[in-house]
Amino acid sequence: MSYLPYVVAVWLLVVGLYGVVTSRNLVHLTQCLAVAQSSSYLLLLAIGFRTGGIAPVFSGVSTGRKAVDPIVQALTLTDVVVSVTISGLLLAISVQVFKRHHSLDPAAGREMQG
Amino acid sequence: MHALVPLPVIVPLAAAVVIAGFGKFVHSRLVDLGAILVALADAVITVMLLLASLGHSLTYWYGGWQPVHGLTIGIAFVVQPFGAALAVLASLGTLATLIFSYRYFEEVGALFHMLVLVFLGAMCGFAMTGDLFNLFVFFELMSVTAFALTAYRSDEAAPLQGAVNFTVVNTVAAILILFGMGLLYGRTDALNMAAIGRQLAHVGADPLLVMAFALITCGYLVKAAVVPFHFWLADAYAAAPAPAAVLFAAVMSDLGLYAVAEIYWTIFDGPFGQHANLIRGVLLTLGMLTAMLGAVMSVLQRKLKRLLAFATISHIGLFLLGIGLLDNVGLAGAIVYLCADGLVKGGLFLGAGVLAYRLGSGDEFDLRGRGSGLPVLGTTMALGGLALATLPPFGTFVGKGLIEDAAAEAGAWWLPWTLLFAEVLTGGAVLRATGRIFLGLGAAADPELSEPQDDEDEDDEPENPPGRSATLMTFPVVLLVVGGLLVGFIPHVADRAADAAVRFVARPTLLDHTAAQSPHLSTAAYLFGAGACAGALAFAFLSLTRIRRVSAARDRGAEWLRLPVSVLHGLHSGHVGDYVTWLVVGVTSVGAACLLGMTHVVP
Amino acid sequence: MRLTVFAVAGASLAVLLGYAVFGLPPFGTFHGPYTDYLLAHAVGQRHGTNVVAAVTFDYRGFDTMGEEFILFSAVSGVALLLRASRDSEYERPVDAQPVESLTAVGLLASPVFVVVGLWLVAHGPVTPGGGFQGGVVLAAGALLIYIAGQYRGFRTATDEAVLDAAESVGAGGFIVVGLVGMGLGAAFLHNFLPYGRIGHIDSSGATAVINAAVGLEVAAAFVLLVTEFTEEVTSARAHRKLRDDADREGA
Amino acid sequence: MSVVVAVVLLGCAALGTVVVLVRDPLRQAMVASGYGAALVAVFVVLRAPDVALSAIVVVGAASPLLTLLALSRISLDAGDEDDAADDEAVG
Repeated sequence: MSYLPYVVAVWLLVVGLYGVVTSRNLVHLTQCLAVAQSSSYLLLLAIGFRTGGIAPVFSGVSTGRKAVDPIVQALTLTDVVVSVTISGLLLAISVQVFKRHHSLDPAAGREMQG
Repeated sequence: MHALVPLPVIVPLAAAVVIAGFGKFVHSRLVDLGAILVALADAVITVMLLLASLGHSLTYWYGGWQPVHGLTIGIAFVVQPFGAALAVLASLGTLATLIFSYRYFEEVGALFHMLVLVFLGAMCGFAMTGDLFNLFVFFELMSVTAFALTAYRSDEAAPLQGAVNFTVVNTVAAILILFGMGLLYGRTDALNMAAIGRQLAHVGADPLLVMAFALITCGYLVKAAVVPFHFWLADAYAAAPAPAAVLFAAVMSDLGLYAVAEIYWTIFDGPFGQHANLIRGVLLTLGMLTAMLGAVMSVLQRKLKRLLAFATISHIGLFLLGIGLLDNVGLAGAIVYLCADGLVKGGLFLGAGVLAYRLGSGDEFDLRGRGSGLPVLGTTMALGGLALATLPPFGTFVGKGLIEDAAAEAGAWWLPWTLLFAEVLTGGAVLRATGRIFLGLGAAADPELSEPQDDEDEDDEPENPPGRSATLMTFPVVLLVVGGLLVGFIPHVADRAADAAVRFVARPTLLDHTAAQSPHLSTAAYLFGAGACAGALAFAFLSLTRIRRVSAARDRGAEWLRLPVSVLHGLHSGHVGDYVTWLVVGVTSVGAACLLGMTHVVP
Repeated sequence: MRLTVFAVAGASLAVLLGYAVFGLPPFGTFHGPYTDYLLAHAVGQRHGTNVVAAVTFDYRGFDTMGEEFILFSAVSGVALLLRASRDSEYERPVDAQPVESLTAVGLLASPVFVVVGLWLVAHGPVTPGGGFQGGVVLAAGALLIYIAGQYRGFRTATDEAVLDAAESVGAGGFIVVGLVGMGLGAAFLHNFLPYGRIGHIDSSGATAVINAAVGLEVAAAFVLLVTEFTEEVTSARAHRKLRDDADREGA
Repeated sequence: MSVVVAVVLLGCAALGTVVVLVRDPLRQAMVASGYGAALVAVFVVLRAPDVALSAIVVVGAASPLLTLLALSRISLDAGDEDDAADDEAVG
């Protein structure tokens, strides 16, 4: 039970990858990729959690209080930004792909073959 | 000297910001020149750092956050010779790119320069950082910039497909890296690589460490494009505009490998030390597969850029063989080889760019005989082909010689032959293309090479506008290829690399700091080098000859290869779902192999 | 074929990772020297009460600089992809007719978002929030005017050149703060400003300046991102309308 | 570990799975903002208000907005394709 959050993170990673692999539409694929990426937020924050700890913000609270790990939160913040920028780029590419190919199916990109 | 450490990152980033914000208000020549000056400044600074780091590593704490009682709380750059050498390589590659693209991208203004400069900053940061998360940040910065550069000429289908595959596969890799880093952080509560290494130095391997190793290593091997993580590379490099492809091929892939070496030696050497044979087996297997598959695929291409992309993959495999020996001489050889080879490959990619620009095609058969008016370019590219085949006594030869030295030490008799095989084929493929394009040799069509694809695709660089001098574009090609050859003549390059390797390998613990024995290039190394060149020339001759007897035998041989070739082509399907599947297969295999190999780990 | 291979490999990966995560400390029991040090000393050293912000903008500020440039590059990439093709294909979009009730709501809501965004940016070092979150809210404030249908007004307010410049000033501000630290003979990103009283918005020195720079950069970046996509839609729509009109006249 | 945490985590896992399984990108975008909300809930129970705030603005608002804009641009193109391409378009 005390490993549930980690298992959920692994689950989300694998499910997200499943979506990426089977996707027939680039916009759909982009959102599956975001799910896979969100698994890392969960993993990091779950690692840094401490039972009974407060958020690492000490406004109006004595600094002696037990708090959760602030470092993983800073890392997750960066991760969230990275995720949204990648989504934005992929969506822009998808729009262009549709303009040229009139399809969003990754299987349509056959001219790369060989 | 310490104050210089952050500059290779800060200077290009600051310049990029200025160009992005205000570049459109000044004359475009000014932007061109400014960017070139910034790259030049970076080259000077990184060379100074390289020289300074030969004696001892330079450590720089951002924000002044020095460790407190041995506890690292900030982010450090740790400059040692190998990282600095890669930063020099990045700066030189960028410099050549910017000279080449002087007036190359009139229509889109300053965005190209801005992205290239950010890319330069990211590469330098990646090469010098000593922090695991910071490494990830620069990895992402490099990736995002590279995605944008690949999709640069967005009016065509092929680049976009290449950009999609590149973006998705590399993003999956980044997620895996972050996951692995999370596992390590959960175990050690540290992000500084040396600090993690110190904490793990005396513990044994367990499933968490093994999977963290598999995830992080495979993630960076995706960047390096090692089989089976390589599929995206040929699509992306072939699709990207030539000036961007140079940067990718010359530096970005190599940086992926460098990260693998750095992470292994800094973090995992301690806990995995007693299983070194197992790790060696895994890395050498991957390296050998990569070297052979890349070489075979490169021979099968008729598009120059695609040919070079697969040659890049093949040579990444060779460097991995050097690193995978887990021995300091092999490591030293891999780094020297990689620097020399990076410059040469960069030059060849730019050469392909010149051809596409002047003659409007990147296809070996379309171009047959049409390069006769460009003798300097032809000679340089032929030299480049020979350099890929490790012509003694030049740069690539020195590096390869060291790897062979280490292989002999380790009893890996098959390793020099693998190197030879890959060098003969990749060098031979370049020589074949050069002979056909510049001398008009060989047949005008060859059914065995990948089919001509439907009409216009990746090879059409901007149509040849008259008035751009070929001289200005050819200059960086010569600069890079000759630079790559000259790496072999840096005084005591082999000894210095070996010294640096000893330090690199011992970095986290500073234990068993043995003096490097002076490596030597044996007669066998010269024979192998000469043999590779002769083999490459023979291969080119065989492919181009029209002597009836020989060509008939060649064609009969090709008949036999048809089935395996079509299987290989089928694997490179261009479908991003397939690529991600292979990635997962690779990570799982590496993880499972390591776990099963360390049997006492499994309860 | 692909599915079968992935089913096997993905399931194995899940098993291997599931195996690996049991090597982590059980949920809720994490502890370590790095964490303990920061929780114990960050407030005292930096006078800001939000330790996450202290890590993001100070102890590990260099990471955040890299992150800002990731955003910066990605937005340039999107602009590159979408602008290059659009400019050649379409003329400037035709203004949409504003719907009055929407206009009113948008115009009323917009200042609220701007105020909240500024508050978040300013209080970043003290309470949850900061340059990134506040910047996105600020962007939303600007974009609400667009939703209100004031397209013309919005375009002048978000002229690409102005936005590019704002983004550059934001990202550049980060570097300038870092360089000032260096200029004073300390390390890059050295926190050179005096600290204020604990818990006040000016408390943690240069962190507040970096926060503001990030806020500006992020706001400009998100407005650019959304306008690039919106422009795509409106210009395609306008293009289509023109073509339909031409067809009708032809008939 | 409290029941609240477990419930929130399982909800998050379930919604994430649904996001992947919904094949129509438009409907997927709506489910994805629901998933964003679930993530925010997780961040709140894990005591990460900073991350929760940025998840609200990014996963809850910015990402779906960009997705919707991209989709409407694509559907416009699909409309331009004379009917034939329609079924190929968004599906």
